[in-house]
Formats: sequence, structure tokens, C-alpha cells
Amino acid sequence: MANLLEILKKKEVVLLLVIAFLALLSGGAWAMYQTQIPPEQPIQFPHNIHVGLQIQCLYCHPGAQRQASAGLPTQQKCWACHGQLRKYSDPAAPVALNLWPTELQKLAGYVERNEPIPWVPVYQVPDHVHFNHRPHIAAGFACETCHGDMSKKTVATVGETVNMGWCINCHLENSVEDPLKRTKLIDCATCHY
Amino acid sequence: MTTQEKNLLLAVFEDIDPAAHAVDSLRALGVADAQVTVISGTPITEAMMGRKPQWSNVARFALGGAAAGMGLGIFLAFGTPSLYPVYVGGQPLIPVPPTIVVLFETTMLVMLISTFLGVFLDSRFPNFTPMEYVPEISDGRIALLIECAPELEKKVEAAMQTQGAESIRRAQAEVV
Amino acid sequence: MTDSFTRRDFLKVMGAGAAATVLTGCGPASRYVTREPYTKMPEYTYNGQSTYYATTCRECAAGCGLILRTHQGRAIKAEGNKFHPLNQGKTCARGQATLHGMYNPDRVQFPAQHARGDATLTEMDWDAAIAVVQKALQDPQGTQFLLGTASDHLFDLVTDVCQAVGAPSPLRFGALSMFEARATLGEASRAVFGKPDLLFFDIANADLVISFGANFLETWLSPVAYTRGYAQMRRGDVRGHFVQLEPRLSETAAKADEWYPLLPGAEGLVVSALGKLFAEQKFGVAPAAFEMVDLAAAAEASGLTLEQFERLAALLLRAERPVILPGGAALAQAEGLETAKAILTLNALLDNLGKAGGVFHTPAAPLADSYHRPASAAEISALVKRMNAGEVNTLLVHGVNPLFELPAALGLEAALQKVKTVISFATFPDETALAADYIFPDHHGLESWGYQRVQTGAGQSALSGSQPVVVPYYNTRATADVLIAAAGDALPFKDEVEFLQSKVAALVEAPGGFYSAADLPSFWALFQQYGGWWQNDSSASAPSAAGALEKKLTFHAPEAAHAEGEHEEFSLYVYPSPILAEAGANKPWLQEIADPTTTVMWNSWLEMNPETAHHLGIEDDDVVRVISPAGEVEVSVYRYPAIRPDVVAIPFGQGHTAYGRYAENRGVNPALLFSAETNAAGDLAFGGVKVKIEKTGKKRPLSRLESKMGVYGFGEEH
Amino acid sequence: MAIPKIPEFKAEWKEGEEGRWGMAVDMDLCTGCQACVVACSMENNVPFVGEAEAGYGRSLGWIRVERLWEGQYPEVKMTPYQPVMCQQCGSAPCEPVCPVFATVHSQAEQLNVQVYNRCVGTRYCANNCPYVVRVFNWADFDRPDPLPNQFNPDVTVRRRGVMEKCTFCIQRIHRAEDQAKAEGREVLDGEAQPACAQACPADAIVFGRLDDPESRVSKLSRSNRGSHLLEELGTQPRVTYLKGGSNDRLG
Amino acid sequence: MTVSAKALAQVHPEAHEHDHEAELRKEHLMLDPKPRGEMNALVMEAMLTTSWKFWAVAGLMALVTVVGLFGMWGYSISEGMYTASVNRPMYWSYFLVHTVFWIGISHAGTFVSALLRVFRAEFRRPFTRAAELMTTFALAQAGIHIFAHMGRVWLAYWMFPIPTQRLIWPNLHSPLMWDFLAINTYLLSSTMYLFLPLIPDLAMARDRSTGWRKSVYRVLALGFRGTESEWTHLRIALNIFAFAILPVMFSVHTIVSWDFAAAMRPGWSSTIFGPYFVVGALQSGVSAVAMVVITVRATMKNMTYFVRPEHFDALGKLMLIISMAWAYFFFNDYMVQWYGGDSFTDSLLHFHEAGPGGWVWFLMLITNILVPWLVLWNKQWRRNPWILFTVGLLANVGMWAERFIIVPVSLQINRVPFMWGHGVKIFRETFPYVSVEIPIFIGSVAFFVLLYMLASKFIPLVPVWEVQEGQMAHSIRRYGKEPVITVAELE
Repeated sequence: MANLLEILKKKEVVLLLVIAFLALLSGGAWAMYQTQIPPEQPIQFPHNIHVGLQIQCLYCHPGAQRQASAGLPTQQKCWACHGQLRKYSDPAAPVALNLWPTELQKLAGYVERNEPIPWVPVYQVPDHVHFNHRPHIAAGFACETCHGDMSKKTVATVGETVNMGWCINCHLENSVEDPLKRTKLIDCATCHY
Repeated sequence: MTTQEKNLLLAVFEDIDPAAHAVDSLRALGVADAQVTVISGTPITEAMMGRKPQWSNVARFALGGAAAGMGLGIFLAFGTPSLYPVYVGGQPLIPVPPTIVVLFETTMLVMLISTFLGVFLDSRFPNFTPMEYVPEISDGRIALLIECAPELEKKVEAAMQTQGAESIRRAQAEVV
Repeated sequence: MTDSFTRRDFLKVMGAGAAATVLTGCGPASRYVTREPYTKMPEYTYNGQSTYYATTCRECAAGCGLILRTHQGRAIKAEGNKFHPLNQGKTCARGQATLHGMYNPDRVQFPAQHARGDATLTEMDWDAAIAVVQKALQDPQGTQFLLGTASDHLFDLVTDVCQAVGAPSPLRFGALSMFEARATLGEASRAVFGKPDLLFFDIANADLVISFGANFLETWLSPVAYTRGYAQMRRGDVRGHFVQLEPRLSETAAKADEWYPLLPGAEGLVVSALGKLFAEQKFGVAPAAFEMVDLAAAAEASGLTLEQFERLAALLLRAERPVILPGGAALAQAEGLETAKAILTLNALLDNLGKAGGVFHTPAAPLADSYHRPASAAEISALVKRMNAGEVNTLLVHGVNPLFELPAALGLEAALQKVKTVISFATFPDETALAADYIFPDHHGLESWGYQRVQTGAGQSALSGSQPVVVPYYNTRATADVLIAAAGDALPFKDEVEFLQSKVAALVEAPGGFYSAADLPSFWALFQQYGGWWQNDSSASAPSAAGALEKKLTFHAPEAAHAEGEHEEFSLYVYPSPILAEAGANKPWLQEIADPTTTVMWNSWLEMNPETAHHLGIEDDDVVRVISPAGEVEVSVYRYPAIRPDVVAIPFGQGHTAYGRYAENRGVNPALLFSAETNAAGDLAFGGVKVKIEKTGKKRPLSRLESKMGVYGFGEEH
Repeated sequence: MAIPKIPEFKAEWKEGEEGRWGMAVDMDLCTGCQACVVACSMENNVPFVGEAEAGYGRSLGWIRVERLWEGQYPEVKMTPYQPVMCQQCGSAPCEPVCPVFATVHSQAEQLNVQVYNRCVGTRYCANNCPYVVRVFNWADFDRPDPLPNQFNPDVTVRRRGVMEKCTFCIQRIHRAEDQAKAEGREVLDGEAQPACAQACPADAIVFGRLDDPESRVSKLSRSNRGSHLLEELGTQPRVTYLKGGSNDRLG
Repeated sequence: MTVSAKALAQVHPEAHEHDHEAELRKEHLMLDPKPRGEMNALVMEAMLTTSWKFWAVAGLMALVTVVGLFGMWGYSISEGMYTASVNRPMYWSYFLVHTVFWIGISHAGTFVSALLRVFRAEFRRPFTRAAELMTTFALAQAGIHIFAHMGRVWLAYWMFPIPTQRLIWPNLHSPLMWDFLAINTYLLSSTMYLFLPLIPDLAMARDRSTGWRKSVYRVLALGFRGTESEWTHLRIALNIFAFAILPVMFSVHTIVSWDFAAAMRPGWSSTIFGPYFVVGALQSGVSAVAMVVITVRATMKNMTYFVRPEHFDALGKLMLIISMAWAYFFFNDYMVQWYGGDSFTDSLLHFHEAGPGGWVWFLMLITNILVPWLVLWNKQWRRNPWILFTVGLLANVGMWAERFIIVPVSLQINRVPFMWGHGVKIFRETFPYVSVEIPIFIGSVAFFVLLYMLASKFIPLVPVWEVQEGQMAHSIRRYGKEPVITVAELE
């Protein structure tokens, strides 16, 4: 058998090893990237325009102030405005659908078919984490603390790395003065059950 | 190691006695003890060769490692519970008996690791550069690696011959 | 689909999407889960918040009120309806598991035609299905409906349909009513009290309950209500005393302070003996009803001792509010009717009629003048005869599985062959459905409208209402709607809801209700909201037993099982499984529940006294062949420490040959062992069946929750 | 990576005599009907395991109804039915033995909490539980479609290799607490009910706040009929078992 | 019947007359020196000689390892723990039995090597390496079993005390965490302790080999030449290791015993479990050393020179002493449990003896106490490799039985009789038809053998320099007619 160290001196072998290593590395990186890119949404919903029109977050996501889930608006709610807007210029002759922006055409399509819009969740907590919006809103946190400045985004993207350390750090920062509160905020059972 | 100015001689002896006498004669020739290295395949003590004992820092490494291990243990036992306090089984946050177990294990672990590393750090190996050596040493021969001024070389060579050296060679680089 | 349903269209929220979010844990895959919001927000609903609907449990005929928690259009959890007079917020195990019936993977998913006995279904559309039913109704004389004990609204509707088209009245049947011997109880009530009623026994206020095989904590009449009554009896200032007499220690007997293992069939003798002893000690003279009994002979025949009789009589003397319960096992005997009369007479003798802790007439349920009991075995037998005679051309079956529940000895299976068309409305591919030509699946109870009359268990007159809590999961259709469509102009209703509204309209004006409303629409809303309608106050009336004490009652010693020879005979004691009852076998969580007495799961077993087993050389888990004159089954033995040595017992509920993957080919059906013999009231006299036990040499381990070693000691593990 | 420094924890939580949530089970009333077991399984997404696995001690029910026998026929007697669920010990033997803090004592709720996602499946906690109430997910037990429609979204669906046990229906406690907090009040007695207590037809299971001396469960826990399971072990269980029969005039 | 050396001597009086010194030299390796070069050649030959039989066995072992150990382990990871025999209340079963079993075996390597080094027991010299190698490989098997036992092994890294974004650390209250630290400490330190004295021998191999081996040995020998300072450092380090690794070794098995003793269970909660487990570990470990040494001597070339009956004799004596110590601790534990036990402990003891696995309990007593006591007192018998091997094998079976009784059998009994055990199920209705623990254990034995076989062909199995050092120190002096072995203090 040839000298083990000698094998490594051959250029082809080294090249092959480097290629294999790089392939592994880039594969891993690709997988990581896949988990980080914002998912494809059925409608490229422009948050920035809606926030720019001074529509409150809680108008469309009212669940945030009373329950765990913030909720998504029904298309009834979407259409309540957009259906009116369509008739705005001339109620007798509403704008033809095909003259509308593509995204609104999509919305109209869903409304017409009475089909729910298959939104893909952006902020996902795993099954074993029980997140509740209500106490966070009740404690006076603004939506953008976690969700980022929506006036600068079209479709929602993950603004913060949502992991346990991120949750806990915020919980700790907000309970420095109150040991009782901290007990609750770093208690395992608060989120995991 | 600088070998440019000094000549190196490697005298190989079959047994301990001639080698020990050779050391004496070298001393007589004015070769300093520090310039002679005894190489053997079996551990032979300095006393056998009539030389001063070697100094070793391994024990110090061990001691230092023990202290570091204790530190690691203290961090684990006292530090981590206060980093994130979790209460279990009605026990205190930092209970004493388990702490002792943890301290013991980490102390021993780091102590032994540093002893191990100490051997290498102290004797400056691993060393994969060519060195003066002959494979017969591991067959039981005893070699004296003599570092001497060029003018002494002949005398040393003769003295070694007298003491019954099996072979004397100008040390050449042996890949070991 | 009717208009009433489209009103609830909003509930159609993509089950798949919502379920997927729950199912997938962490990991990149879950990022691509979609969430589909409502297209229109339902009334009073917020996205992501649970909605609760009141409805009625259909796992048995009792009619307990349920509150169903639904979430994103899925039913999540069944809870008791706090306002309901029957269960007052509580539920039994079967009620809890009802969701596993609805979301069962083996339901019939579409209307289908199929060859009898063949499990492959050919899908058809509902119009064709209605046409089939329509065709059947065009031959009213040859049409026979066979309905289950739930739900009552369908029975009322079918009765209307039959009257409208001129078909014979529908028959109702349920295995539980067979085991409770309801016909016998009703007949005895008629004979003693003059009214064929399902009586109400107020054990809550009794201080002594002596029960002859009444398993009222398990399945008897209305188990949740009676359990509540039991708890109240125990919790009182003076803790009520409870004595159970039956051949094996049942779950109910386990709660008794005293249990007396008496030989099946000797109940009448014991009742008479007690009556005689009590009367002699209290009044000095025994009434005519009980004077015939010979105490020593009664003791001999029942397997009890005279001291035990004395003890029971002493209890009766000391008790202030005693009540005696007639259990099904005591009545389903050759002399069952006499036994029932004796028990009611003893109650009369104890002077507890219409008093707290005594016996009452259940008030007539709303929308009913009197109690219509399910058919007895004799009446089913008559139907079988008509079928064999070729008088039935179309049999329409709903809510009952007679091929499984009825004794094979009645010959229904053969008779079905004579029926040209069998139509099943089963939600589940049960034995009867597979023997039918068509299956037109009804909705599951939780997807259905309807009502159920509360027949017993509550002093109030109560009607329990059902409403769909979710949109039907499969392509099923309410049988009521099918019938209304098929009957065409014969009925004045457009759909089921209209029919129901026309019925409850009578209650809008009814006094003493839990709520009142000005008009039908508001009443209907409240009816849905509260899950029914009931009176605030009890209207149970006192029975009168004039002259009953003077009617002589005679009993014979039960035929003793042969104890000699190689082929030893045993009395077979069959009881409905407390967990599975008649229709629970298809629900996986009910199968997984340990039986309260044996802790066996997922199977049937034969209970045998360890002494007997030792004597026969039988060990636990040995498979034995149980042979009766009518048939035989093979079943594993459970050495049960609390059963008479001359009695063996098998629970009823398993042994399905169809009915979904969780029920199929699991355990044995003891109904195969029953003979077709009936008692004087027409109820099946299954209590007198004698069986032989044969070893097969096989072993089939029973799955137990208990550790055999821990409960029965070392050396018991094999 | 940088470790964010967490400021020192200062709150002093003393394990009280009573704890916060408690349960009282009246064994005189319990009829062994198993409604609690089914209710619990339905509420908490507990899987069923099938005949063979169940018979080999792998059923996953969080409650079991125990019964033993006394004596020989005909003097045989069944001991009172005893539903045994996690006793939520104040000094729980299961907690300290977990190497990764997957089972811990919740300081806020004073409950013994199993954190499913932290569990690595050493099963030491189960060995150390004197009540044998912990169950392990031996496999991803199959729940064929559409059964998962019934899953309770408030409760994690556990995967294989994870320990689980009765939580006192902590999701319901949280719901009640959240509701109370939103309305600015304390949780009322009986407002938070675990599925078992809610279902129990005999009302044998009573649940409520132990730190409220006036609550129903507090009163029952103080009853002289009450006792704790394996009290001698000093685990401070939060479930009180009531024995009955003393006021039986006829007995 | 007893046969003693004295009796033999009387049967052959001429043997006594014969040169006693030659006999001594034949008997003791230390008195039968060979030139270093010759010994090197012997060792190298043993290392380099392989036959087709060797590769056949190694191939078989590799197959069993891949299928039995890694295949079945992978299967159990993907399917869940139901593939094993565990249930409620027997949450721990064979995996833990085998973990303790392998950890126990691993103990003797260090014990023989370190303790005997500390006490300068010279007979140890030729087989310290063989024993240490066993330690490392057995610990690897133990680790595999611990991981195979975990429900979610892919998350095992949560036991490492490393900072994560979760901010949560491992629980140092847990005996399993101590175990994790202790076993890691032990594995690392015993590997280092194996490697340090190996360096001179690797240098020897380097000097005497060619080709790829030479380059590998060159790397592994780290440029060791044998200078005075290298020897000095090595000697000091080995002394530190020998002294320090002993408490680590004791702590490891004590902590393993605490996994049980710290639990609130009848039968487990015992203060004597620590020493009891340590002695039990030595019992199985020293027996395993004897088995390995006998196997090596029988299968490898030239080993009859290095391993002689005197070694069997010494190991046999050691086994006998340890067996006595084990019996002492066993009885100690049993006595106290029996005397003061509550009803559950009584049930447990009764279950041990009279339960369905009662024969295992008696087997344990027979193989751990009766057999060694009856056999090993006899010098001739314990010098017979067949007998010694059999006794060693039986002792290992006995110690397996002991762990089997402590883990799954004792777990059948708890304080809730309703939830007592359902027995131990080995056979299943579906694939793999036996609980995965059985194939995994067989696979781990094969893996151990495979590792050992490969290692024996790769590293000098006899520490030649240590043997030579010993031979240098030993000599014979005569007092009158009696030749006496004398040992010089070389360090």
C-alpha cells in the first residue's frame, strides 16, 4: 500500500476532497438559507401601502388584543374596502377587473370563487411553544417591536430571529424591577406545555 | 536547534556500563553535561549514567490543570444555575453534594488533560522534523548525542571508541 | 343540502390546513403550511378562538346534554352541558369518546350500493339514493323501518312518514334496552302501578339502596344521572348504604358496601324472602304477595344463607328511605316478569312510592304522551317471522346494528335474505350495513339536527336538542332529509329543521320551562343555545300500588347448573361492557380504556372463579370454547376472584365482524350464545343460558392495565 | 457565541405548605367509570397504542383507575377505585434527576412541568416517580386521518422519545388566568377545571386553588378523611384522596 | 479432592532436586530476559502476522457490527423505543444493563494497569496494554448503549455544558449529568493513559516497519526518540496518571451506582451501592482481562513468551479476592435490605428469588461466588487457561445477571402494586422479532472484538519497553540453596 501521506500529496485527490467539502458546506448553507427566506405568498400583499394609509394593525389583525392568535382578515374584510374602492370613481361603471393591478385581480378571484386565500405563515412558532398575543399587546408592546416596521415592507418577512433566547432576553429586560413578574416570565410552563 | 556551528556526534553503545563510562570520559574531555543527550530504548535513570536529574514541569502542568478544572467546575456548579435559575424537586438552586461531584470530575478531567499535554509541551514534541537518531536505539542500544566544538570532535570520537562504542557517526538527519 | 345547512356554511373551514399546522412540529417543513382564514367571519367567532355548541350525546339513548368545543371548524372536545337536567355538566367515557366516532377513519363516506356481505362500496349520488327510498315507500305495506333508540326526532318523523304513506309502524331496538329488559320493567310497572312506565328510582335521597343486578353506574337506563344520584346518596349527611346482589362483582357492585353473589334466576325468591322477613318483623304478618316463599328453600336455591337474609331484612327495617332496584340481569330470566313485579311490590311494601329516595313515575317527556319502549325480543321475533314469510319487501335500518346486537338464535340473518331490498342509513359500515343493498349514510350525531326525549334519570320533563357543531366531514346526508325528500308531498315539511321547528313549536307555550320565548324563532335560538328544553321543577308523580301486595307471586328455584361429570355446566352471565356498551367498539380510545373490573383492554374475556379454573385445569389467558345450545365462541379466560364458582361471565360489546378497523375481529360476541327464549313480557330470557367449557389448548394473552403480579401476587404470572 | 448575561435572580419563592393548584379525589364517590381517562386523553391529545402495546404496559393514559382485591371468594372485596394521575409533588423526585431540565418545578404555577421539547428521553424521571404516573412515547403512535382533526390546538402533540404526564390541564389554567388577567381579577374557584374533574359524573374529582383557604378543594383537602398517596416519602403531593364511610348509619 | 503443589512435589522428588533456578526462570517472564531486539521482533511478528482466519473472523465481526449494532440502532432511532423491551414501569432495561456491563468491564483495564503500577506489581507488565485497550473499547460500547437507550439521541448534545441561544444549561442536580461528566472524564483519561506508554512502542514500530505503516507510526510516535527528558516526563506523567485515574475509576462506577441508589425505589436506594458496584465492576473486568489475555496468548504469535502461567496465577488470585469482596458487599446489601426492608423491599427481594427470573438470581450467586471459590483456590486449576477462561466467562455471565436483576427485574417492583411489572418481553410480533437490545448487544460484542482485533494488528500489544525495564530490575540471588527473586528499584 502506498504511503498514506503520499496520497494526500496528489493534486487530484486534494482537489476532490476540497470539492467534496465545498459541496457539503454549500449544501448546508443552502438548507439554512431555505429556512430563512420569506415564503412565497399567494398575493404580494403590500403592507407598506396599507400602513401608509394609516390603517391600524389591529384593524385587520384584531385577535392580537384579545387572544393568542392575531388572526388574518377575511376576504370579506378586504373586499369591504376594495369592493367600494372599485366603484369609487364611477359607481355606475366600476373599474374593469383586468384594468386593476394584478394582485387585486387575484384578490377579486378569490372573492369570486369564495375561496380562502392560502396565506403562508411567516412567523412560525413550533407546536411546542404556546405564544399568546394578548398579554404582549396588553403590556403595551407595539407590533413593530417583533414584526419590524411594516411601513417599509410589502409582504411580511421575519424581522427578528424568533428563538427561545430572543424571547427570554426580552422577558428578562422587561422584568428587571419585578421579581414576581420575572418568575412568571422565565417560567418554563409559561410557554411550554 | 542550531547545528551549523557545532558538530554532532552520535555514539551508539550496546549496554549501559560503557555508555556511563563514556559520559565520564566526555566530562573529562570538557564536554558539558548539557551538550550530551542520552537516548535509549528503555527508560534509564540519570543516576545510572551518572548525570544530573532532568527537570520536569509535568507536575506543574498537572497542578495548573487541576486549578483550571476546579474553576470550570465552579462555573458549572455555581455559575450556570444563576445564569438561568430553574428549580427542581424542592432542592436549593445550588445544592452542595452534587457540587462536590461536579468539582471532582472536572478537576480530574482538566488535570489529566493538562498532564497529558504537559508531557508534550515540556519535551517539545511532537516533532516531525529530521532528527539525529538511529533505529537500533529501540532495539536496546544506548546512544550519546554529543554536541561538541569541531576541534574536540576527533578526541571525542577516539574516547568513544575507547569506551567500546559500537558505531560512531557524525550525526545525520534521520527521518523519524 | 337544505337551506338550513347552507346557513352554517361558514363552518366549512379547511380541516386539512388547520390540521396540518397542528400535526407538523418544528423543522423547515412547517414553514410551508398554509393557513386559510374564513371567507366570511361567522357570527360571534374570532379567528383562532374556540366556539362552543350545545348538542345531545347519541352514544346511548339517555340523552345527556353536551357542549362541543370547536376550533377552526373542527370539533375538539365534548364537555357536559351544565344546564342539562340529566347530566348537569358531566359526561361518561362514551360521551367523551364520541369525537372518535365522528373523526373515525372507517366511516361510510358516501351513499353507496353494494353486494350483500361485500365490503366494497359503489358510490352513487344522493338523487339516486332518494329515488331508491322513494321506490320503497311506494310499496308501504312491504316497507318496514327498524330504528335505534337514538334519536327520537327521527323516530317521530318516521312514524309520521309511515302514517302518511300507510306503512307499518317503525320498530325500535337497542341492545342496552335488551340487557335492561325494558319491556319487562314496563310490563311490571303496568301490572303493579297500572302504568307501563320507565320508572325513576330516586337513589340520590335514599339511605339504603338494594340493587338486584342493576348496573346503574355502568349502562343501566341513564348511567350519568344515576351516578350523580349515587354520589349524592354517598355525600349526604348520613351516607347512604348500598347493597348489590348479583352473581359477579360488577363495577357497580364494587361500589356497594355489601355484595351478595346470588345464583342468576333466584332474584325473585330472594326478593320474596326479604319481603316476607321484613313484613313479618315490621307488621307481624307477611302480605299475600310474599307469604308463599319458603325461606330455607330460597336460601338454598339462591346460594345465600339465612343469616344473610336476616341481615338484609334488618337493614330494611333500620333504613328510613330504602329503595330496591330491578336490574336487567334479574329481569331477563324466565320468571323475570314475576321478579320485576316482586321488586316493585317490595318497594310498595317499603312504602317509598312517590317519596324522597323512592320510586316515581317519570314525567312524560315533552312531545310525548307516554313512554314508547323499544321493541322486545318477542316483537323482533315477530318481525323476523314476517320477513321469513316474505311480507317485508324493503327493510330500512337506522341507528341500530341488529345483526350484532340480537341473538343469532332469532334468525335475523337468514330472514334478511328473504327481504328484497335492505337499506341501511348507518354512519358506520357495521354488520347490518354490510348485509344491506344500499348504505345511505346519515351524518354523525355531532353533525346532525335532532332531539332526544329524556325518558328517565331526571324528575323534570326534558327534551334534549341536537344541532350540528361542524359541517359534515363526508358526503353524508341526514336521513330525515332523505325521507322528507322521498316522501315528497306526503309530509308538510321542506327539510329536517322545518320538521323539528314544527315539533318544538308546541313547547313555546309550555309552562314551567327553563326559558321562555315570545315566538318560535327566538325559542328555536334558545333551544339551540341551551341544547334543549326542560322544565324547571320536577313533575315526577307517585305510583299507586293498590292491591299489589295482595297478588300472590310464586317463584321456582332456578335450574341448577350440572356440576357433575366431565362436561360441567355453568350459568352464563352476560353484561354489557361498561366502557363499550352496545356501540363503542369502533372508538379506539374506548378500546384502549381498561375495563373497570378486569382492566382488560381491546378484547373480550371469560370471567371464571379461580377455584373453578383450578379445578378445570385452566389458567389465565387459556382460550376456552364456550358452548351453549345456540352456538359457541372461543375466548380467553380471566380468573376473576369475585364471581360465583358456578357462573361464568362474558361482557357484551366486542366480537364485531365489521364496524371499522378498531372493532373488527376483536373479541367475541356473547349474543351468539343466547337462545331465542323469552319471558312473559317478551324480553329475551338470556339469564338462563347454561354453557359448557372446553379447553382448546391455545393461549391468547389478554392485555391488562393492571400488573397481574402486583394485583394477584407472584406465581400468578405465566 | 456571546452569552447574554442574565441579571441575578432575586425572587424568593418558598415552597408553601399547600401549593397553588390542588385536587381532591373522593374515593367513596369514584365509580371507576373511566370518564376521566377518556376526557383527559381527548383534551390532551394522548395517543392510543393498540392491543399488543397496551398489554405490555405501554398505554399512554395520563390517569389510571386503580383497584386491588382483598380476601378470597366469597368474602372478596375490591378496594375503592382510585384514579391516580400526576400528584404534582411540591418536592418531586422526578425533577432533579433529569439531566437537561426537561421536567422542572414551575415557580409561577407551583406545578410539576414536563417540557416536551427539552426531553431527550432518558426516562430517569419515570423511574424515580414513586407513583408511576409518567408515560413515555414509545413510538409515533399512528392516528389515521381524520382522527387528528380532533387534536386540541392548545396542547403540544408529542413525538416519539418524549416523556409526558398529567399537567393538571395547564392549558386550561392558563386560559382561565389569561381571562382573569384581562378582566383584572383573580381566578375564581372552579373557573379552571381540568378535563377529568369536568367530566367526572360522580363529581369525585374536585380541582381548584389551594392557596385560597375558602376554595372547595382547600376545604376538602383539610378534611379528616383525606390522605396523600405514599405520604411517608415526603413528596408533598397536591392530590388529596378522601376515604369514606364514617357516617354510614347502616354500615 | 485437593491437589497442591506440595503433593506434586512429593510425587516427583527428582523435580525438587533439579535446578530450581531454571524453573524459576521458566516460570517468570521477568527472569527470562531476551535481548531487546529479539523481543521487538517477537512483538512485531505477532502484530504483523495475519492469517485468512483472522480476516474471516474480522469480516464476520464487521458484518455483525454493521447489521446488529448500527443497523438495529438506526432502526430503533427511526421507529422509537417500542422496538426495545422497555415498558411502564420497566423504563430501563437491557440497554442500561449493557451500559453498566461494559462500564464494569472497562474498569479492570485501568485497575490492573494503574493500581498494579502504583503498587509495583511486576506481573502486570506484559498485559497492561491489553487491559487498557480493553478499557477504551469497552467504554466505547458503554457509550453506544447509553445513546441507544435515549429516546431522542439526536438531542444528546443538550447534556454538554455549552452555551446556547436557549440560555439554559444542563441540570447538575441529576445523577445522569454526573455520570455524563464522569464517563467523559474516564474515557478521555483512560485513552490518554493508553496512549502515553504506547509512544515508545510506536517509536519502536516506526523504527522497524516500512511503507504506509511507517508513515502512520511516524505520525503517531510524535517524533519520540527516547531522550532522557522524554523518559522523565513520561515517567512523571504516568505516575500522576496512575494515581489520579484510580479515584476517577472509582468515582465512575460509584456514580453509575448512584443512578440507581439516588432513585427513590425499593431495592435501589442503598448506601452501599457505590462500593458494591465498584467491586462488581472489578469482578467482571478482571475476569474479562483474564479472558482477553488468554485469547491473545492463544491466537497471537509469540505470546507464549510474554504471557505465562504466572500471569494466570496472579489474575486467578485477583479474581478470587474480588469474588470474595463482591460476596461481602452483596451480602452486606442483601442483609440490610432484608432486615430493615419495608414491605416493598421485602416484595422485591422475594421477587428476585422466587419471581419468574429467580433462576437468574441463583445463577448470579453460583457464577459469582460458588464457581470462583471452588475453582480458583487451586494453583494448578487457576494456571490452566481453559479453566481460568471458563471461570472468567462465568463471572461475566454472573455479573450480567447481577445487572439484569438490578435494572429490569428490580424495576418490576415499585410502591404501586397495580403498576408492578409486566415482565420482560424479548420477542415481538413484528420486525425485528426480537427486542433490538439483543442484536445491539451482540453487535456491540462483535464491535468490541473487531476493534480489538484491528488494534492488535496495529499497535504493539505488549509494552516491550516496560517488559524490558522489568527484566532489567529483576534478578535471582541465592540464599544457601534457595534461589530468591529480587527486584531493584529503578526509578
